[in-house]
Amino acid sequence: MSADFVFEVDNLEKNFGGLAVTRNVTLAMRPGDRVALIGPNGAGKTTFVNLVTGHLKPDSGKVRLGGNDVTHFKPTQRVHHGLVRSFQVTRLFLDMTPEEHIALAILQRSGKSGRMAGNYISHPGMLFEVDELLSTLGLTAMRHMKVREIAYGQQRLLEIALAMALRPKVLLLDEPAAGVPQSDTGRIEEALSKLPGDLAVLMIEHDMDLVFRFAKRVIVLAAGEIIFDGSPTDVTRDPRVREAYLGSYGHDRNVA
Amino acid sequence: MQTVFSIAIDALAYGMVLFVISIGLSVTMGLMRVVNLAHGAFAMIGGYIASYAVRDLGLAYGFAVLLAVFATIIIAIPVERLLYRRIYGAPELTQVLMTIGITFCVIGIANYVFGPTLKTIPLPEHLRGPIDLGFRSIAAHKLFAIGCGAAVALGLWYLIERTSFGVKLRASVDNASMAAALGVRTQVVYAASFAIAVGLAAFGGVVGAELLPIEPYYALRYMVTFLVVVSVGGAGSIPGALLACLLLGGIDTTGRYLMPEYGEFFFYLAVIVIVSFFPRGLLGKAN
Amino acid sequence: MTAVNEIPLATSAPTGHGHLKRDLIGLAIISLFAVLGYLVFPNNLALLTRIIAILLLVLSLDLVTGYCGVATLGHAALFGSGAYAAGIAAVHFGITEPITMVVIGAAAGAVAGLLSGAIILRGHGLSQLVLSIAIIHLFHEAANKASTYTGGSDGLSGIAPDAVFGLFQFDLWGRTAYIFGIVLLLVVFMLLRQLVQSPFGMLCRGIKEDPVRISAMGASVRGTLLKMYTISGAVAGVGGALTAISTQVVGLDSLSFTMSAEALVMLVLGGTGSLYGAFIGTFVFMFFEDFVSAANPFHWLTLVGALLIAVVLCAPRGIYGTVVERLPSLWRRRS
Amino acid sequence: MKKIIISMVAAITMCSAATADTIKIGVVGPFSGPFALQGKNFKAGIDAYIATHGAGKIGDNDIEIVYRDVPQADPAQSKALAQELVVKEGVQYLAGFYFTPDAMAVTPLLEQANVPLVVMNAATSAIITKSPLIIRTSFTTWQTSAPMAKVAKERGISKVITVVSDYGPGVDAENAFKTTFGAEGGTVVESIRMPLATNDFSPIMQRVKDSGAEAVFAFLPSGPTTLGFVKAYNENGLKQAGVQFLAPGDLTQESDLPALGDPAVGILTTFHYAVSHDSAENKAFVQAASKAIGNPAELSFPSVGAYDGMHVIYKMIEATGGTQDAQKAVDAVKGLAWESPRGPVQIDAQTRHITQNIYLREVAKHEDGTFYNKEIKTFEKQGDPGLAAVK
Repeated sequence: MSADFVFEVDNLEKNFGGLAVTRNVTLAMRPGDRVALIGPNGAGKTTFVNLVTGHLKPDSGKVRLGGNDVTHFKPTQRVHHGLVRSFQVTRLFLDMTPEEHIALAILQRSGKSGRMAGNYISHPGMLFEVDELLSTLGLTAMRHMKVREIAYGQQRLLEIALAMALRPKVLLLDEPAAGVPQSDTGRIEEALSKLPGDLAVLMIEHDMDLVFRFAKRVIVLAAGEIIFDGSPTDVTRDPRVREAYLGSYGHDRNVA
Repeated sequence: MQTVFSIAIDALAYGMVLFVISIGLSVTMGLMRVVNLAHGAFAMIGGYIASYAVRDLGLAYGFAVLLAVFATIIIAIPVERLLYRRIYGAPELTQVLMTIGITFCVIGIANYVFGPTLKTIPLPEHLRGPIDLGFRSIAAHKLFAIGCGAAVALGLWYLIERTSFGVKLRASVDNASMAAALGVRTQVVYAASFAIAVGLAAFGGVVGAELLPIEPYYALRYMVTFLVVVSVGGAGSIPGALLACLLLGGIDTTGRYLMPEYGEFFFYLAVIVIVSFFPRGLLGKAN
Repeated sequence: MTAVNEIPLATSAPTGHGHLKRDLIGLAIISLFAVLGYLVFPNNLALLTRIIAILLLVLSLDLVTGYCGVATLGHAALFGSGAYAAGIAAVHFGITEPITMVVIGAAAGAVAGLLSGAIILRGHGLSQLVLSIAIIHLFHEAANKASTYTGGSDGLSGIAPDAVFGLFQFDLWGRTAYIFGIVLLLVVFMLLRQLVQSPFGMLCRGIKEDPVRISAMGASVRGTLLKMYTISGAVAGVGGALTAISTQVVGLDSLSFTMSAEALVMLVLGGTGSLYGAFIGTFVFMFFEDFVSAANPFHWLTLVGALLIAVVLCAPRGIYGTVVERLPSLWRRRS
Repeated sequence: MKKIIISMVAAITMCSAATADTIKIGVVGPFSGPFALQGKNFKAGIDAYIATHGAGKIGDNDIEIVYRDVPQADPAQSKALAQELVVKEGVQYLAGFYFTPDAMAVTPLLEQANVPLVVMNAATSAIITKSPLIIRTSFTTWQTSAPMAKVAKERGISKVITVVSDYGPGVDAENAFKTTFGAEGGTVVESIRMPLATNDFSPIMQRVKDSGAEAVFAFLPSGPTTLGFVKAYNENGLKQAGVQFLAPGDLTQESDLPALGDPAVGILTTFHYAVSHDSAENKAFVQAASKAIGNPAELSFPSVGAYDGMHVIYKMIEATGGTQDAQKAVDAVKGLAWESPRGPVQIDAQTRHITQNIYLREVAKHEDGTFYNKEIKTFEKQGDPGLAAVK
């Protein structure tokens, strides 16, 4: 509502059959925010992401980007309005090179991906921007290799680079470090720290160490509801959060 | 009213014949994930063997059917080992290329061995001629085909849902490496289900020969029909295939009665509508 | 990680210039073969022209199947629409200028592509195949029904194209038709090379590999594929128009499932996803068919079947695809 | 430009013909594929003629047949092959052609190539009008269908339903019957056109039953669908109900009869040729053709079209002495009459189509259990009434 919020979610509701999977979720982010969204398994994080990106239709509630109501927009239109996501499992084009990936994203951003003539290399400023992004993420050495030939950690970096090439205003990072060997997580974190300062980032993550180092604010989702929204230092002390996590672990243990 | 009943009976009979011939393809496509365009070729082989057995060897119809089924399976075993095993899990286009190649070969060989003329499978006395249903008469062999369809549907359902072989088959399909780790010999399971599919094709070829006569181009002529029927039903789903056959049989028969000159339009428009709304087929499972 | 450093940067960066060079080489090779064909088979030009027309169909199929991953057994619908449009324009509307006929064919093919694309793209995998089969049968029936315009099963005859530029009459040896076809092919090939290397071509390859990622980048998957289908239709339509012009007759077979299936077989035979694969597949299949059917017309089907099986067993990625795969060093140097 | 090319062609081909002592005849037909049987019959008819007429020699000239395969109706392929036959093989005569579109595709070539075309099967009336260099030795669907309307009338049938496959020849048959039957004062109560790819004919038979017609006039392409149609006619009780089955003879071609079997007995057809035709010429022909085809059960009507086609070509070669002059060759056989295995025939000087007897036949069973078309009535010297319908 306030003009300086770049991303707002108002009273979002979603039911599958009779089951409420998203209940009255409200949150807002400003440019430069670093927010982590956490929650136990089955808390409804995936559903929430799908509602925000537009792959699911909410039963009620609103999603706004930069003050515009995008609730009824298609996923691709939301991307045009500055909402970009990354994937938990890399989704890349195995037979294309990192350079081509970035170039495609840049072309898409600038509305030139439908051009049927010429080559991306000949576009003015293109190679410069590609160089910059690849070197920021340390991918320069493998720019001409096929993605299927490079290591998974580097694929994760490329995933981030791809998102950045789209110059989003709001970035949804879905477990950016998932599946990456411990030795490589440092490089992911480094990449995250280099994200533009005015970008609002919402990161969904399980790795609490990463959450604490990255986020200035933590939101906890449990059973489809936001049960906590505050600073990382407070989150472990919150009784509802403790109950949501430990309660479920306790329950699991009983079953086992 | 009488006409409606009459059309309904025709539709049922046609649908069931389609079912008996196509269900084997549903097994290969749904459970083994092979787009087997050579299905009709195996049905045709069955038909030729039965025809030869009845006309030239003078065997009784029942024996000829059994002989056709088993001989076709025996012919198919080396084909499975040498050719099909190479395309399990391959891209659809590769499977299409291979199975079209097999079809071409079978057609060429059939043409060479049996000649280009039509081959009939003489029916036993009690299946010949019409049976009076009161309001109309119907060919006895059509009733026989309806019965065969019902028996095949029940038998397959029992095999897949109720026997340990069915459990192993479904496990192998869902996750081959996991099933293998649990001690299921997946190669054997695949070979066995391929044999069942081929046997069903041969059986269907023989039972359906009154409607779809046996000649060398049988394998190509009806290929599309089989593929369409199975896809509309949902590959791998027996009730789905049954439903699709009855539905498409009904649409086809009614269309040909009401507006025969637009018969093809009805059939294929129905296919487009159904597949658009049910991309996995009527009762197909999500992968 | 270490492996990464071992692969040297010797793989020179592809530049716009390098692409152009490769295209010119491709163009030169095709022209060379065209001249060779003319000199070596001066009495088979009609057949060679027919191969060019089919090649245009296979190239068009490669655009949607090879570059976008859409499986279809109904691509002759686009080809036949082009052929009939050019033929009907000539017979019923007196438009007999060959280049105009090609343009009409391309336009009709594009419309047919848009139409069938809109339906086929509703499905995935197997359901795509089935939808495409249904479409080709509907097109075929429609042409059969509209016999006033299409001649129905008797075929549309009486197409009498003018001389090209008013100078080059279509002659008995098929020389004009052959050169006309070669020029069309070269133009189409050049345009398609541009297309597949353009940003749009890259987008299509992306869709083939992962449509979800493409839509997450904000591009419309359906819209892009529809565009490609329309372009593909125009290419197939040019092929159809070439048939109508060079043979002066159009039959229902040009809208048949058989022709669609043969085109797919030729493409997979050569190798999907590269224009050269389409070339090789078409030539190998057509020559094999012509050679074997002339040697023994009574039993050639068996041999064609055996060829297909052999290709699947020995060259699973198609002839061109497998050669490229087996000669990685050569390929690296060239790309 | 065009004239120059024509004269060039003429010059080249003429001097090649003058020196060559081998005369080539290009035959296009379905030698593989679903219609391979008909192509086989072409070859059998041609071989039979050559074997019984000088073993491949006319005077000093050797005769060579060059076969080209068009498995299914495919006019573009047909034209490309015909072109190849003319320019590469240097054939002086084109012959064969099972399907109408394939023949139509070739007609624009003839004048330029200076080559006559002898149609050995394709049965649409209009073909012959497309070029003055075409001669047809087979039949047209109009020619064989129209007499059936007279038969129906004679037998006291006044209400008929027509059922045809929905493609060119089917529509021809329907029009031929309707026109003639109407002129005879009968009524066609309903006309059904069904798709070529029809497997189950029960709904069609239901329509026939509902129409209240006394007879059904049917046309389907010879082959697998015929079998289903005849079976459906029996099984749906139309035979018992006394609905007479009428058709042109394509439906009961001899090679399909063993498969059709008992259900076909009693079907009335009109056609130009039955393998069982009783004459010395036919006995000699059947003997030679059976030997050529291998399996006598595969012998069918296209063989006689091919046999007589060869007769015409031989006469043309004799008339031109082996030089290539298409117009002279065609002129030489206009009005040619001879005794064919099918009976007395003549090439009509006006239309260049064959005038012949059309026979009414009934499917009957021999004592040894085989089936044949028994000729029971003759309509003498029938031309092609279909040409009147061609504008």
